[in-house]
Amino acid sequence: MSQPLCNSGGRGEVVLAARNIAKSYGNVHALKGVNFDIHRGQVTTLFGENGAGKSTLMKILSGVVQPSSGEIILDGSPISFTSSTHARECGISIIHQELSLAPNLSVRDNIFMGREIIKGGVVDFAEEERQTRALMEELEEDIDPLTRVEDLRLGQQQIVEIARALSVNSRILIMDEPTSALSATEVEVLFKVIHDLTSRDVSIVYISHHLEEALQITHHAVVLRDGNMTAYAERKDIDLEWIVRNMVGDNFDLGNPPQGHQLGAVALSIENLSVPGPFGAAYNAVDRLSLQVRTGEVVCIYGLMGAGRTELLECIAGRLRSNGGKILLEGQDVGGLSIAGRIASGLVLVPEDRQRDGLVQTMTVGSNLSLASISAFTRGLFTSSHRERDLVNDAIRRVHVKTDGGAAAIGSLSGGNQQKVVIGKMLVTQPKVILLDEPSRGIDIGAKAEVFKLLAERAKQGLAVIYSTSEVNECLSIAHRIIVMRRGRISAEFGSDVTKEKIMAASGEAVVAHEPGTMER
Amino acid sequence: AGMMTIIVNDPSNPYWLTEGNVAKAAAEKLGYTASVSAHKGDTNTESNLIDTAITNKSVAIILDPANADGSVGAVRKAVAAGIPVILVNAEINQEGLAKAQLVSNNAQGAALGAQQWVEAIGDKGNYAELFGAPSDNNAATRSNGYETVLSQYPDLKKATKEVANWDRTQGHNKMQSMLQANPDIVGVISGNDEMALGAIAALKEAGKLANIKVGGFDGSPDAVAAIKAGELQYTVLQPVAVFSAEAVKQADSVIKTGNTGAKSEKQLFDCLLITKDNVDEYTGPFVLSQ
Amino acid sequence: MSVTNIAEKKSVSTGQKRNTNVVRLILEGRAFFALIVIIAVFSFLSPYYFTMNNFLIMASHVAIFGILAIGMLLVILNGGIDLSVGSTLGLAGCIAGFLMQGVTLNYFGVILYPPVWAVVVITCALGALVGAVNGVLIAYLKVPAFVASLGVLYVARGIALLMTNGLTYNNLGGRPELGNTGFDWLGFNRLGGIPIGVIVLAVLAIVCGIVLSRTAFGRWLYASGGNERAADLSGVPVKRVKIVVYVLSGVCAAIAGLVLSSQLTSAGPTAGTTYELTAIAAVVIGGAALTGGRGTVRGTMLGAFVIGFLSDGLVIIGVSAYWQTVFTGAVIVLAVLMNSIQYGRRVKSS
Amino acid sequence: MSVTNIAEKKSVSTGQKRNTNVVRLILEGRAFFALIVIIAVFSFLSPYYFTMNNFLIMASHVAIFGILAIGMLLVILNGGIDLSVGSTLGLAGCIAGFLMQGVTLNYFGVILYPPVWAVVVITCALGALVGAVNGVLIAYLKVPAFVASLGVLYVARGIALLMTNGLTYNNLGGRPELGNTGFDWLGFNRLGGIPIGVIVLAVLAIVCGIVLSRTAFGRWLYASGGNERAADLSGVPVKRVKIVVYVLSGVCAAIAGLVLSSQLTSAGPTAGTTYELTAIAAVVIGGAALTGGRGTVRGTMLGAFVIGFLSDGLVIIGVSAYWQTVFTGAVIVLAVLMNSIQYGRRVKSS
Ligand SMILES: Nc1ncnc2c1ncn2[C@@H]1O[C@H](COP(=O)(O)OP(=O)(O)OP(=O)(O)O)[C@@H](O)[C@H]1O
Ligand SMILES: Nc1ncnc2c1ncn2[C@@H]1O[C@H](COP(=O)(O)OP(=O)(O)OP(=O)(O)O)[C@@H](O)[C@H]1O
Ligand SMILES: O[C@@H]1[C@H](O)[C@H](O)CO[C@H]1O
Ligand SMILES: [Mg+2]
Ligand SMILES: [Mg+2]
Repeated sequence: MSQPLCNSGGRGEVVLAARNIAKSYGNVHALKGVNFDIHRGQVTTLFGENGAGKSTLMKILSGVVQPSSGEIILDGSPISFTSSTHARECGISIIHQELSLAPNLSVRDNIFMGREIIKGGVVDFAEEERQTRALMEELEEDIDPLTRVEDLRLGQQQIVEIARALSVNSRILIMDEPTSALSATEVEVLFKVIHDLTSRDVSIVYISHHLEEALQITHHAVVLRDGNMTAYAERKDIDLEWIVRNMVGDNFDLGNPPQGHQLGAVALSIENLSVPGPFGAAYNAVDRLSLQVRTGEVVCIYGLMGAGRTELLECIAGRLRSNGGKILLEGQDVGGLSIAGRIASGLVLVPEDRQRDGLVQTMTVGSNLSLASISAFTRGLFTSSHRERDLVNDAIRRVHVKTDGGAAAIGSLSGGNQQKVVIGKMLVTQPKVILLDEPSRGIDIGAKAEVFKLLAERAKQGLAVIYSTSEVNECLSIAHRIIVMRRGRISAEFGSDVTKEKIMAASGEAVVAHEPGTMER
Repeated sequence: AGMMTIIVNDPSNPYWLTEGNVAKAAAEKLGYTASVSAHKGDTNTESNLIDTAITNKSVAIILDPANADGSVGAVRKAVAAGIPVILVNAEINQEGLAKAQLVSNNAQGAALGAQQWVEAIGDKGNYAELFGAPSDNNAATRSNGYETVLSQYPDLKKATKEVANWDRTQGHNKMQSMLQANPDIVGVISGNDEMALGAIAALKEAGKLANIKVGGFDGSPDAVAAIKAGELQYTVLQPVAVFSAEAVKQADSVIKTGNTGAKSEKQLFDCLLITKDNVDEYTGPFVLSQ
Repeated sequence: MSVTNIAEKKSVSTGQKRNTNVVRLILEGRAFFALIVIIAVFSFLSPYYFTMNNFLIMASHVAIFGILAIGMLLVILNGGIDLSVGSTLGLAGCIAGFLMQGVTLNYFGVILYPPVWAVVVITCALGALVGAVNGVLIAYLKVPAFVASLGVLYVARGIALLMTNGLTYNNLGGRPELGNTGFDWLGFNRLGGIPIGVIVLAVLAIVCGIVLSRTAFGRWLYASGGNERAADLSGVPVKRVKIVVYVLSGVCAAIAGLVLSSQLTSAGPTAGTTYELTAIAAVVIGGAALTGGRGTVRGTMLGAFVIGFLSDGLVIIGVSAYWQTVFTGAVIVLAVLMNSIQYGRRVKSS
Repeated sequence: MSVTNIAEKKSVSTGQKRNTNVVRLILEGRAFFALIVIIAVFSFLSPYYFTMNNFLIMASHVAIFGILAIGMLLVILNGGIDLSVGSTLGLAGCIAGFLMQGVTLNYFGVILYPPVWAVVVITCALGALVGAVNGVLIAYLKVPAFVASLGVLYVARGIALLMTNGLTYNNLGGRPELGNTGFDWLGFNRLGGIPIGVIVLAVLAIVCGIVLSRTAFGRWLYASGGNERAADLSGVPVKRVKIVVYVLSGVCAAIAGLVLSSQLTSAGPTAGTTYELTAIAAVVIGGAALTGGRGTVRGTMLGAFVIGFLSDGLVIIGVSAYWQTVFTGAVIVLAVLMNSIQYGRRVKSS
């Protein structure tokens, strides 16, 4: 079935067309008759809010999900994919939004899983390893092919996912938010690879909530909204404003640091905090770090992958143990408290990995939202379902979760909406200090703005907010103060009037960008 | 004439299978319908089965009790519901509840077996014993019976004793291990045939069956075949076929006349010895025609 | 953990698992349907089956498994498994028997006859202790639940055998002159015509149902069974929940042991052998997922009744023991199969 | 170098996953350590323990569980469980016994005595069939593995009882004049001094080890056990893998049944009762995770030897039956506990 890469026609010609694709899940209409073209050797980017139907459309084009109606036309003739393997045989492969790797297997095994290279009846591991190494070189990533995937950090896992799709040599490559966990350096490398691919006539479909980033590489822009295609244009006709306008209707930005309120007393004070590195490691992941945040203040922590932001935040929240230093909440030492104790005293964390640490998949949207504030709707021994309902409905409204209601299964939400649930869960506990580890990962620009607006509002009411990000733009939104972390320490601290360049320089980004491997210490 | 409920231990052992089959045949011959069920040694299941017999309005219950102490409650329940209970094969530690308790004379049988065993082995040397399930009184009764006889021979020494729960596989494995620690034994005396047959397989494998003699208990068809093959010295036949049929007869008598017709509640049925001399008189499962 | 979650998430998003209330109702409806079929078939085959008295008797048989199954449900909701319940039942019965027969204190030269309520309390405490051993092994020492409870299965059984020397305690009726009567009341008597065992089951089921649906603990349990890491980060005391769950399972086993030994007025060390499998089967037939986080008391009770009503029915209509084994297996699979078929159809239609 | 660091760092930070090769080695080392301790203690307590012959005998006892455990390992790697192996073992033994005693074809008026190789093949085919039933129920009809195999446990046992009518097939030696000798050769004879059962175990272990580590099937198995959906999306035939896994488990059970009945030169319908628990315990002691995707043949073999060498050792030093039960439980927990403690310490010290 597999086709030669270049059979007929020229660059830009439509190789795959989706006509009137509709898809319903029960009474959720994820897609309502979408037309979509993929052009040879070019990048088509799909923009849209969380839940607009982007992933659903891509799953249909890659055979993972069958459409309720509509037609797919490949090279001019209609085709219906029976499975992802079938689509792969037709030259279409996909990088899934949510990682689909077997964590117990090595990088090599994941890349060749289901497509083993067989020699003499057994798997030719040496050859697979060689090819894996080559792929990693192409992606400029220093990952040993024999490392287990679960031992990689999220960004590296995403690289593996990308490498697997690349290894197929397909002529249409769908990338559903491939960069959500990647560093700026890694994104640059990926873009180089994409250029390479397009020059070899491979067609790319690209989805990202990093709009500027996507604008760098795309040839065509398609905007989805509520399961409909609302706009299409070529690169030359569009700019950021066009995308945002078509995506959410209004024009807006990520906001400004909240003004007009007095920063209060110190809410959270970190003194000389250290968090140990991995077992046997000679360094500390967080190294004698001190930081003070006042009520009503918003602090952003910027850093590259591996700067130790996650360790810092998880240690403050009580998940990791420190090996030195103090954590004071409103002057009280909370270092001895459990996670629950810290939540009760007003210190909460929105974790980085929502699938693994944020959501309980077996429970409803409502139960997830109310999980951290059960005592708020408990009277005596028993929970009160109407109080819970009020709390849940309020949270859904306040964080703008797109859902049928509190009783919906959490898995029926789009990725971004799931992220909002995780944030909402912590906001309804009425915290004094909220820590958010990469809160914008995977959420659309509208949602991002909403989240930041929400945080800014809460800050005005006296909440102390600390969030980490890997996107410089997000530093320059609502934060009063920007902390740059590097190797477990604060390498710089800026006010809100700083420039992108200064922040990046302080993080060591410029150096890393030209020398992958500087992370070796 | 109504339903007789027959409750045996576990029909996957030929001994209890025969017990159930014989009783059923006898009941049907007398015009009753009969249902055979099994408690597999679990007193709770046994109690449930008694409940069911009450529900089914049985006219009599023939029961092989699961446990000498543990089955008392179940029997009491049946009696309270006005159903006569006749116990077979094993006793309960309370008299005056069941109409009759028909069991083989385990002490007599054990003595019979032990004497034959000494005859086969001689009166000196180390030996091993395989012991049945400790929850079954018969295991201790037989072991004590062996002890009574064998302790009269000062040169016979019990080198080791293992619980093998009446089971052939366990008998095999335990025998193999016992052989490791006691390579010098001259004989094995077993609480039942299944364990003895397991021991024989182990001895055969070790090439020691010629030197180490095995004795069994029950008179099961497999054991009889082993005697014919010269692998087993003897087995003590429990007259299960006899007392099962007799139990049904007495139940019938209770139903019709109000008493069993026997002199006492506890009735012991003497065991018989099967050796290669009389093995040909074995005419059916657990039946020795004399 | 993360693995399972990712996997589960994926399946959710592709429409594999969608436990909306509707689906759950239908699922339970199916177990309910199986129960109805069983009752109908046996009522047709035997005139004695469909009588009030028989239902009460059968219910009192179900009680033993049902009580175990409630404890097991809690453990399974938490994502664990407790293989030791059968042994704990046996051990609890022996302890109760031991106490009812009077405790000789040599040092003081007296024999103590604890009153029945004290026997009940001490026995439940013992069950809790066994459960706590499981819980500590699993929650703090990180031994997989299957192995920890398998080990405890053997140890508890061994202790019961050692303490009784393989023998059975008899005559647990107590003696009026000693003031410890009333034990067999638990097993023999009826309240308003209903056997005490059934009432105990009903009370436990209702309490457990309320705890699961209306208390913080219930929510914690479902959450930590669904995603332990997420629950932990949301302030759920996951370790404590885990320990409590095994303790409760141990207590349920002890209660089952008390009910059983009072029904039998005797207590033997081998009581309850392999009951853990029946309890697990009841929970799973009732729609709970062995991966944790999904399941209800209602479903579990249906599961227990399906198994109990089936096996008693087979005896009542006089099916041979061998065929009973075959039927039991077939019905267990069929009852769950009906769920899956229904389940599968929905997925396709969606 | 940096890669490894990053890897270790991250995994510790989440405190959950740390399966580097080193850790895996230590884990297995621990089971190995448990085995060494067992051998040392018993050798000290009994002069008969540490002898070649005793090791061979013990190994031939281990063979039965070990063969079952290999099949179980495959199932567990796939994220499933197979409770039916003990029953399948019993049923396979009965089929073999039935065939060895000669099949009477009434229609033709002849009695067929199939040669031993045919008996072996037919019996294995039967095991495969039982496994296939499990597989279809689990992979296609979506019945949870625990329930499906529990149902098959009962059904297979029932069929064995029905076909033998509770009796045991005896004298499986075959008859020279009929050309079907050689069955007890399997159980009795030795090749180069090593019991055939042990050789069968070794061969199966080696073959299985190669399949797991060198073939595409092995990778599919680990992949679908680790993340079924990811495997499916990558083109791994997950359903087929699942069925094959249960078929292989059935075949292993049949082989164990053949070895056992040839050791005993008889085959009874209740052989193998509760062996499934022992097999699972061996797999888990050997370091496999019940959630799937993790485990090795080497570990499983160590687990089987730990259990077997312990229980035989207790018999050899003459510990009472009740204490044997207690010790078995304690050692199962301890063997796994040692893993966890090592595991836990790493986390804490970090
Ligand atoms: N398996 C499912 N069952 C029910 N509803 C679903 C399912 N999968 C997706 N949906 C719904 O379909 C809609 C589109 O979801 P989709 O994942 O395609 O959004 P998306 O555009 O990729 O969003 P994001 O940017 O957050 O990834 C959402 O409303 C979602 O809730
Ligand atoms: N001193 C050091 N030497 C070597 N590696 C280090 C050092 N400090 C941290 N690392 C590595 O950096 C990583 C820290 O990851 P962590 O998740 O804490 O960073 P982060 O800033 O939160 O980045 P991310 O965006 O990935 O969450 C680990 O993988 C660790 O191995
Ligand atoms: O008397 C019987 C037989 O010996 C049987 O073999 C085992 O159980 C005993 O009670
Ligand atoms: Mg998406
Ligand atoms: Mg981070």
